[in-house]
Amino acid sequence: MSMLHIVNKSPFEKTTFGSCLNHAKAGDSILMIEDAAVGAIKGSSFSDQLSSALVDKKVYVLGGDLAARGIDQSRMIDGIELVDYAGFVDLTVNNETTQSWL
Amino acid sequence: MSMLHIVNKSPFEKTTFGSCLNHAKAGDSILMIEDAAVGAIKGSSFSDQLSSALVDKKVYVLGGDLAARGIDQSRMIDGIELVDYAGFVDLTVNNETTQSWL
Amino acid sequence: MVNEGPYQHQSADSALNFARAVLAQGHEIFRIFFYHDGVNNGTRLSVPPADDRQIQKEWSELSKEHNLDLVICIAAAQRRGLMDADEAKRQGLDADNITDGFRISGLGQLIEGSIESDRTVVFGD
Amino acid sequence: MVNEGPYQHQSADSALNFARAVLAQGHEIFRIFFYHDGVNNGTRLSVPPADDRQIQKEWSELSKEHNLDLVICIAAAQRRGLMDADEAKRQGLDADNITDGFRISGLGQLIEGSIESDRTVVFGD
Amino acid sequence: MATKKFMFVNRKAPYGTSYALESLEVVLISAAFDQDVSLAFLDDGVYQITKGQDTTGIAQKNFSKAYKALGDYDINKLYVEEESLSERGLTQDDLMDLVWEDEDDDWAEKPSIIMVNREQLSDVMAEQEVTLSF
Amino acid sequence: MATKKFMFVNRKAPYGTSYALESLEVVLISAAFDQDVSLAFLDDGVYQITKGQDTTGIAQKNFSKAYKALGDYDINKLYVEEESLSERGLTQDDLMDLVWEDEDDDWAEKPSIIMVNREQLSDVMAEQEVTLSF
Repeated sequence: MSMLHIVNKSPFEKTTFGSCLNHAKAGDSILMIEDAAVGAIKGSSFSDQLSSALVDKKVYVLGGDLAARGIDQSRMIDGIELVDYAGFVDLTVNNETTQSWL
Repeated sequence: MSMLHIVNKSPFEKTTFGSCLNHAKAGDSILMIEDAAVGAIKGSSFSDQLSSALVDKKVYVLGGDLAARGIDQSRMIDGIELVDYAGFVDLTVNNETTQSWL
Repeated sequence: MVNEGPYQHQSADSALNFARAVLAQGHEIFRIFFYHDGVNNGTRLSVPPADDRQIQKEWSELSKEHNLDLVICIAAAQRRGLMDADEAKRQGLDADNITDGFRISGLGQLIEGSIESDRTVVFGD
Repeated sequence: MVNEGPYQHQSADSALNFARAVLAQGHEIFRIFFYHDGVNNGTRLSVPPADDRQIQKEWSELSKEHNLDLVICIAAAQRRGLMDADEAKRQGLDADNITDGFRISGLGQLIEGSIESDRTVVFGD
Repeated sequence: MATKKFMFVNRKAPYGTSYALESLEVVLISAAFDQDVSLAFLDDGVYQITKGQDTTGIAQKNFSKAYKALGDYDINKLYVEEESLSERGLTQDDLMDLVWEDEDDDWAEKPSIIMVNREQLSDVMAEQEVTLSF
Repeated sequence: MATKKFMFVNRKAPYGTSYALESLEVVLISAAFDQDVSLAFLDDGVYQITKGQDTTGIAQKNFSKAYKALGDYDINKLYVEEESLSERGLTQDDLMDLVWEDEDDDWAEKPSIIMVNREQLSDVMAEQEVTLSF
C-alpha cells in the first residue's frame, strides 16, 4: 500500500512540511500544493531536506501554485515532477490512501 | 522608544516566534499569548533560543493561556514573567508601540 | 472534506478545482463535507468584486450541474452563523443565509462518506 | 484590529478579553476594526452550544455597555457574506445577518483609528 | 456497512484554534459507526491530552475531560509520538491517564495511550484506510 | 490630522491566504491619509513581490501588478530583507522592478525597493509609530 501525502504549507513558515517528510515512508508520494509549492525551489534552506526525500519517494508540485508565486519551473529541484489538477486526481487514484498535512 | 512584540503561535508549529526574536531589539518586551504560551516551558528544543532573548529583553506570558494548555508555572524558564489581561494592557501602555507577529 | 472558508484560505479554491478535475475524469463524488470555517462556503450573502472568483456561487453551480451532495456540518454552522430556513426557524432567528445546493446535516455524514467512498481527501489550513 | 472570525481562531477571544481589560482600567477604546474573517464576529445568526462562550453576543453587549464603535470592513464583508440591511438591499439580496452594535464601513476607518489612537493592537492568526 | 481503519491525526494545540475540539467531536461521532478507530497525537497535538488544563483565564470551555470518555466508546488506541513530547520539554507523566475497560478480560482497566517513536507512528499511519486531519 | 509613521508588515505568501491581497488594499487606502508609510517584506512575504507571477492555473486574480502602482501614490519605501530572500533560494533579481518618480528631482525614476539585512530592518521597525500586520 502506498500513501499520497498532501502538504499545503510553506516549509519556511510552518514545521508541517518537515513533519510530513519525517513520517512518509519509502514508496510514498508527496504532493506540494498552495503555499507548499515554494518548497520546490533549488538552493533554499529547505532544499537539502527535500532532496533527501527524493531518494526513495516521489515528489510532485501543482504547477499552478508554483507559477502563481513567481517561481519558474526551471528553478525546481531535479526529480520533482510538475502536475496539474488532473494529475492531482490521478495521484489520489494511484495511491490507496491520502493524508493531508494541515 | 521600546516596542511590545506580541506573538501568538507555537514555536514548534510556526517560524513566526523565531522571526520575532530575530527582530526584537534590546530593551523591547515580548508577550506570549494563545498557542505561543507553550514556548515558555523549560527543557524544550526552543528554550535555549528564548533564554538568549532574556539577556537583554523582557519576556512575558499570559497566565491563562499557559494554564489552558496544562503547563504549570513552575515549569517556566527562569526570568519569564506571568501576566493576566490587565498586565497585558499595562504592557501596551508602558511600551510606546506594539507589533503583532501573526 | 473542506475545513476552511472561502477567500481567507486557498483550501476552498483548491477543493473546488480538485472537484472539477475529478468530475472531468468521469469519477463520482459521493459527498463533499464542509466543516470548521468551511461552512462559510455555503452562504448566499457573499458579493465578491466582479473581477474576482465567486466561490460560493461556483459551488452552487457545480452542485446543480453534477447533482453533488454538499453537506454543511450543523454544529460548526451553529457556532459560525450559517443557517437554512428550518434551522433558523427552530432557533428563533429572523433570517437565514444558506445558498442553493447545500444542505445542513450532522458529522455522521462525514464518517459515512469516508466509509462509502474509495478515497477521502481533506482540504484545510 | 481583529483579523479572524470567532471559534476557528482564539484571536477573537483574545481581543474580547483584552478589550474588557482595557475598559476595566479606565482607558478609552476609540474603535475596534474587524477585517479578513474577523467580519464574522458581527453575525447575529450564530447559535453556539449553551455551555460555550457566545462571542458575537458578547461583542454586542460590550458595545452597548460602553458605547463602542465596532466597524466591519465592507470589502472583506462582501467577500464573506456579512451584510447589513442597507448593503443587502443595495446588492439585491433577500436577507442580512449583521448583529446589533456593529456597523459596516471602509478601510479608511482602520487608518483613521490608528492615527487617532495612542495605541493600535492587532489580533489575528 | 464496511469496517475501515480510520485514523484521526491531531497536530495542533487546543484552544488556540477550534481544530482540537472539532476533531474530538468527529471522533465521538465515529464511535456510532463501529469502525476501527485510532488517534494520533504528534507535534503540537500532544497538548490536547496534557493533564491539569485550566481554562478559567481564557473564558473557553475546558474539553480535556472528554478524552477520558473515549474508552467508554471503545476508542482505545491513542498513539502518542515520543519525539513530539521530548521536543516540547514534556514526558508521558504530563499526559492524562487515559484508560479503557476490556470486556474480554473481566473489564480490566487498560491504558489507552500507546507511546510510539516516530518510526513506529509512521508504520501505524501507513496501515490506515481513511486518514482525517484538521 | 497628525502624520504618523505607519509600517505594514508582510510575512505571508500571496494566494495561499487572503492576507497579502487584503494588506495591499489597506496600503492603497492609507495613501489617502497622507501618512509616512513604509512596507516590510520579510519571511514568506517576499513572494508577494516576485516577478512573473501567473495565476491562470489556480483561478485567482493576479494582483501583483498593483504593487507597481504604489509609487504613484508616493508609497516608495518597500524594505525587503536579504536573509529572507536567500533562505528561500531567491535574489533581488527575482523581484519586480518597483519604482517611483521623484517630483523634487525632475520626476526622475527611483527604485522603491530598499534591500536591508535583518539588523537594518529591525532598526526601521523600531522607528515606527503604528505597525499593522496581517
